[in-house]
Amino acid sequence: MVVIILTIVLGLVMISMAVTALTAQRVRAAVLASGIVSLIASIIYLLLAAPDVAMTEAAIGSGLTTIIFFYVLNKIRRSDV
Amino acid sequence: MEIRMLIGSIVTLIGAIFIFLGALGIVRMPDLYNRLQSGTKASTLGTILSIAGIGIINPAWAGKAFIIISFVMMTNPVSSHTLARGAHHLGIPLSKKTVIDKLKEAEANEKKEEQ
Amino acid sequence: MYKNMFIIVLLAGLGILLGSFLLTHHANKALPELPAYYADKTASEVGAANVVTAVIVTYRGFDTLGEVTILFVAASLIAMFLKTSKAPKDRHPRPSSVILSTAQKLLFPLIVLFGVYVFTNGHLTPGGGFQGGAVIATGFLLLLMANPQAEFKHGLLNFIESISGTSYVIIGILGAILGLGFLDNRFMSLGELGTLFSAGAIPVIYSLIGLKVGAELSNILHHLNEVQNEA
Amino acid sequence: MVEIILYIAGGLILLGMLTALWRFVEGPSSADRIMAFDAMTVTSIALIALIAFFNNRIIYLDVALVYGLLSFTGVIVIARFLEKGL
Repeated sequence: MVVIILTIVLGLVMISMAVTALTAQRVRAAVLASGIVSLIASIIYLLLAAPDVAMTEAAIGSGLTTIIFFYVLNKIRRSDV
Repeated sequence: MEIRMLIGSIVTLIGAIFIFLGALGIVRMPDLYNRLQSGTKASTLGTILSIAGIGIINPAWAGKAFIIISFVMMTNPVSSHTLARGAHHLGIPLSKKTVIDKLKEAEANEKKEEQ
Repeated sequence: MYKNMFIIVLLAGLGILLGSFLLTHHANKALPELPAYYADKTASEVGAANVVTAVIVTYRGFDTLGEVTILFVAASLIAMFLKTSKAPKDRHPRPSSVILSTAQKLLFPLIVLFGVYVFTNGHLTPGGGFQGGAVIATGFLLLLMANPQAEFKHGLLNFIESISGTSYVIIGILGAILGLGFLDNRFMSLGELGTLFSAGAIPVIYSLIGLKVGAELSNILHHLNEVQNEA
Repeated sequence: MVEIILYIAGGLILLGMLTALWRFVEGPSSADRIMAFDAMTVTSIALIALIAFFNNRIIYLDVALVYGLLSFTGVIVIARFLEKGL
């Protein structure tokens, strides 16, 4: 029961963050929102008893992807970044 | 046995309360630098206490819990320091009640010495 | 108008389909045939305590070879595209603070050590080559943060990458010659289940993958760092 | 008794994450959003430790270890991006 409630709350947060990432005005906010989607996805993977996938999501989705996005944003430096 | 588990769970509860208060500070504080203060200090202490409580409940996990605690203690202050410095350089205003700004003075001094 | 109606009808149909599926769905506790085989036979056949690792490295080893190849192609393409652009060399990024450079000196060995732990213990704990490689690359990223004009030894990184990639394929062929098939891990002794030196060639393969992925990602980060312009 | 206390702790931690999320949505500047992201990551370490306790699996703590060691590099990169030091 507790697991179901936790999963529903985290899933709602995840969906709202995904919508934020799609509709955000600035690119930085969108990238950060997708980072939060990754963070919560890794917690949900852990709740579903898949620690290997959770670790991959933590190391690559939440860490390296956000970092590489910001490197590229620094390279372009448009006005709406 | 029972006493040890009770102590561990109470330590975890205190940590959770610290985390919640830190999150409340993130919402309530007036400007970015105060928010960073509560968001980093209280969250770090809360996480440390929570994991220490888990380690007390389960003594076989104490080693790994200690490693996590030391990592969090080493990494989290560095990131918040860098963020505060970057925000100051970006020119995010301080709250009106702030009376002293040492970083601004130091940067002004450096500029004067260069000239 | 018709388009919106179409979308609403489509969504309603999808909702009814999924809802009927959810209402009539009963969780099946028994494992299907293939996962049951993996869960029963992994410990005796492959000798790895972590079933996921056994599936990734041994049962579906060819798939992992393909993933490594994809990463290699991506790294090569990034290097090719970023090398051709003549980036201004005299950029002046803001120097980092004393706290950050001190923390980098303290934390860089720890992060690399943790990455090595992740990929050498891949057959016992969650984790493995890709995760360990990403952790090591994050350590190199910290080095670049503390000193944006740091220079890696490209030759050394390329050497590590190519040597580990080649040895990975050689170990796979050794498995085909000495064992039962390509990437078979049983030509080395299986050892005792749950210890570090067990599961045949799995720790060796995962270490090679970890070194290769770490070197590739570090190379990508360094190339990205080189072409940053001054804002 | 112990489990009830830990359930309350988990609820408080989840509430803390949601409160930090409010600052992420509201945040006037990017630095506020990054700070909320950092606070959520650190909070999730405690949540992962609680999940590991309730499932009684020590190997789940490895994921918390990855977050503890790696979450700060993302924040450092974004901070250096803000101060134009990348």
